[in-house]
Amino acid sequence: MFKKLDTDYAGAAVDKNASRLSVSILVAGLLVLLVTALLGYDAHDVGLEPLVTQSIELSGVTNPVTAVLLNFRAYDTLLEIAVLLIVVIAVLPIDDRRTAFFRRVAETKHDLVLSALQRWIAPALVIFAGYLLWAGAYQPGGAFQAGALLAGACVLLFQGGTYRINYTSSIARLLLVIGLIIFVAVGLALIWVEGSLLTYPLESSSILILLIEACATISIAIALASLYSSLFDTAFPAVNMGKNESIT
Amino acid sequence: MSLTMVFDALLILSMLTLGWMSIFSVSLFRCIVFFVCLGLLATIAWGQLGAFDVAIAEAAIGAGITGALLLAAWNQIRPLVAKDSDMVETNQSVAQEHV
Amino acid sequence: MNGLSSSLFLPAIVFLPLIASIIAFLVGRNRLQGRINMLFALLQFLLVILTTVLFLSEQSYQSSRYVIGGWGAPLGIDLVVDGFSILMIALTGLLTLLISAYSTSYFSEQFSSEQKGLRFWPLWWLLIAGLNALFVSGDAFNIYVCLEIIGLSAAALVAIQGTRAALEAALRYLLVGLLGSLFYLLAIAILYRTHGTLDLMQIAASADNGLPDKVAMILIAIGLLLKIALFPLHFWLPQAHANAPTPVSAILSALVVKASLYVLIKFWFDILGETTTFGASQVLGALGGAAILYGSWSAFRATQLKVLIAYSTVAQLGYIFLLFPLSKYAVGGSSFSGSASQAAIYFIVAHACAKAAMFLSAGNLILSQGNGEIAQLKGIATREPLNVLVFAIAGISLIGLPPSAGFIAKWLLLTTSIESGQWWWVIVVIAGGLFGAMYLFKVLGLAFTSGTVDTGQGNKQPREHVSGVMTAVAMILAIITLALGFNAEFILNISNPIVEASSV
Amino acid sequence: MTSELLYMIAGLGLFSIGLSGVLIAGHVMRKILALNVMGVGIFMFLIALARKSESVFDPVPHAMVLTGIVIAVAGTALALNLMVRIHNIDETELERTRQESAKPEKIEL
Repeated sequence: MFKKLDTDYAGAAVDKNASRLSVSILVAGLLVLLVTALLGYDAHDVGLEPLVTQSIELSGVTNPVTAVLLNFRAYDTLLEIAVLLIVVIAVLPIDDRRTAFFRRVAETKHDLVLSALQRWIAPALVIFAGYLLWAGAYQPGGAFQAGALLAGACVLLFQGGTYRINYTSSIARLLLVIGLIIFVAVGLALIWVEGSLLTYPLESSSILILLIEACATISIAIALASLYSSLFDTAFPAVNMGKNESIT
Repeated sequence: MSLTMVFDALLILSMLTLGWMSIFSVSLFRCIVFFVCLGLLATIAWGQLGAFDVAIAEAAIGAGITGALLLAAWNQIRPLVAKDSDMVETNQSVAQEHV
Repeated sequence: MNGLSSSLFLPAIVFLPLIASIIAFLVGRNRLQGRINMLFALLQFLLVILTTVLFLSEQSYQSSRYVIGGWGAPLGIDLVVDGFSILMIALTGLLTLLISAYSTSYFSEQFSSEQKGLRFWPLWWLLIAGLNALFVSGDAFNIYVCLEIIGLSAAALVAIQGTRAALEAALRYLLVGLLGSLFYLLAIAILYRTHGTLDLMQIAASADNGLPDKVAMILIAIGLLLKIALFPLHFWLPQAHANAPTPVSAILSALVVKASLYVLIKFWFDILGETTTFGASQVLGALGGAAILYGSWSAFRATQLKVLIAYSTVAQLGYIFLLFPLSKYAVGGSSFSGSASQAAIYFIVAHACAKAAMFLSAGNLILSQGNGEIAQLKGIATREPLNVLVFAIAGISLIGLPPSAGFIAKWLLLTTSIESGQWWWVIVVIAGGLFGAMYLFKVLGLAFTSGTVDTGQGNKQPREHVSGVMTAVAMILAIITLALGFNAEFILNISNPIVEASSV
Repeated sequence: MTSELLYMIAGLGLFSIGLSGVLIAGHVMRKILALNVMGVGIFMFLIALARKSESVFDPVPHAMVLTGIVIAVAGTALALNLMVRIHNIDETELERTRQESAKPEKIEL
């Protein structure tokens, strides 16, 4: 099953060595077990919904999902941003802080569709991302959605190769971790102020949540965009590192 | 059986089919396309279930960014030219273009 | 809770490595990098020592809680620490300090791997943060996030070498880890549906012997056994542990597999203890027994030094799984207490120290020899006497010969299996010891043989001089292994109340 | 049978489809896709159980799914990156052996 990892592009859809019969029997058995456990037993009647509704006034935001993500269970969200950072560190090329963060590469072929997309869609995406971030406090939206949209705008802008971001420059590094830094700093500062980790004071909780969300949005956007360009850009050293090593 | 139930059932059936096809389709490219479609249907399903926050995230991250990542990786691993003899030359010319 | 409480330090244990990783990521290439990381390792160690001492001085050995955000259990996330987790935290703190010291030398310019060090340090600290966060977590979903941090950073660390073998091992490790986490996540979803809470204590309080809880336990067991690499699911481990850089191999074998084991033990005995039965535990025990025999045999047949040690980890994990059949299963549910759990805890500590020592000394031998072929080690004892000595001490502990920590751990296992009347495990344990002796003496025998194999080729290879720090760290770990064996009563006295306290 | 229950069963179905995909699919990319399908199945289960009635939603599973989506994309990105790097090493290796096998022919000519 995992003994040999198949990387042959033209290979068969199904691994020849895997036993289809035993796998389908096993999976079907598991599915029957799961469905029986689901149908025969009732769910907990309310879950945590009443508790959230009860405490939402103290959370500083009115969107319950944002309240759970950035106040009640903010610790999970903090660790989740760390997960994103792990992948970025693993994927980024080693070090290249001499080239500037943002630079213009020589003019390439002019693509009408692409430039139209860049001109019209990308700014709209940026504005919509800002709206989602701002509106996340009281309606669906928030840092992750906004970050993903912003990353989409980044990808679109740098698709043509006219402009390029150097994701390993010092500025990019700072932007990549700014979300985590602010999150950790606010969390630890609140031990000092309120006596407990990530306990927001009632009067300033909404502004602190917005601050954390804004920084997280930037980090998530840059992180997702760098993950994309690590795969897309053939000039990106991380992908080509293997090539160089095997040649030398 | 109400109309929404019929809609739900159709949505679920097509999602299960797309789930299957996004793994076992003949070509990898089709797999990716089907997976992005699955993500878009999932967005509708989450909206249907009242999870609008998740629906936006699914559309942006689940279908959008994941789809872009998958396509970019596919672009890297697909064979450039089917003919074996031409392959070396094409590779070199492609490499020159990028340099 | 008045006065200074150990729970005050729980958030710091998680946040200090996080800050260290941020700084390591921002600083990048710098002369001071090694010193900064050593400073953080020392700070981390002091913090852990302080927490442990405070916990032990609280006499009651009761689990203490830290409430994040002031919300309290069902709504917010609580950090919980009990005897077992404080032991794991202390072990993590100790190994972090020693292996960090080793890594500053390993990733220095001397061995031309400074470039890799730039990627190593942030990932290393994130891995440590994930481990610590897992050990203090009291929330089922938080454990999922921690498992992902550990899985992703471990896979990324394995890939650091950049060779094809390392990349493939890392990819396989990553896919297996993701699969295991998904099983765990589905189990959490089912538990949340039935109990309406994510807090472990509250799940434990309302858990019964119903089908949903049983299914959740099965899913958790499958997912975590994949990550622990119990015998039929061990296929990914040898390559991943053998192809990683030496410090990473050490931490993977010593702690990362144990982290998943920690979660499994928590669920099996404490949280979903009502669902587990004697029959199911016999299955796990049988798999453990098979792992001992198969792992030892594969280790004996290995031709690469690191692959041998990795297979030895597969075998040693099998011993710890004898915990499951040897524990007492009452009608009201099983509990993590008594002599079986004491043996398991002792085994975890002993194996962590011995295996880390063994991997580090093996890494030194490989650096000195130029490659990892076992056959090339002939006569290396004359050139690297200290490292061979460390290897031998670690080997003695793994075989279970006196005086070593491994001996006491095995002795506890043997007496427990005789006490509980399950004599068949005695045979497995003794046979495993014999197999272990076979593969370790194969290496040691070669190392002490005088003269070198095909001298002409051997001299041509560039031999790097192993730095003093790297040998010293391995030596310290070996001494700790021996000390744990000599001071058995001391450790047992400490671990006894710990075991009592960790049972609910 | 309520539609939430229908969605939950479908979620378990997607989980099973993804699981069989992980176990028997050939190419690594198919395995990565299969893991993502498993994830979508679990998310569907969680979101369906979060709907307690027509207008009452439990936000905690929603937050869990949001966290899960981000973790899934992170894992996918790392796996794809490793896959592409392995592929590139293989490609260079293949090219080199081809060039090496081409050289002797020229000498013979």
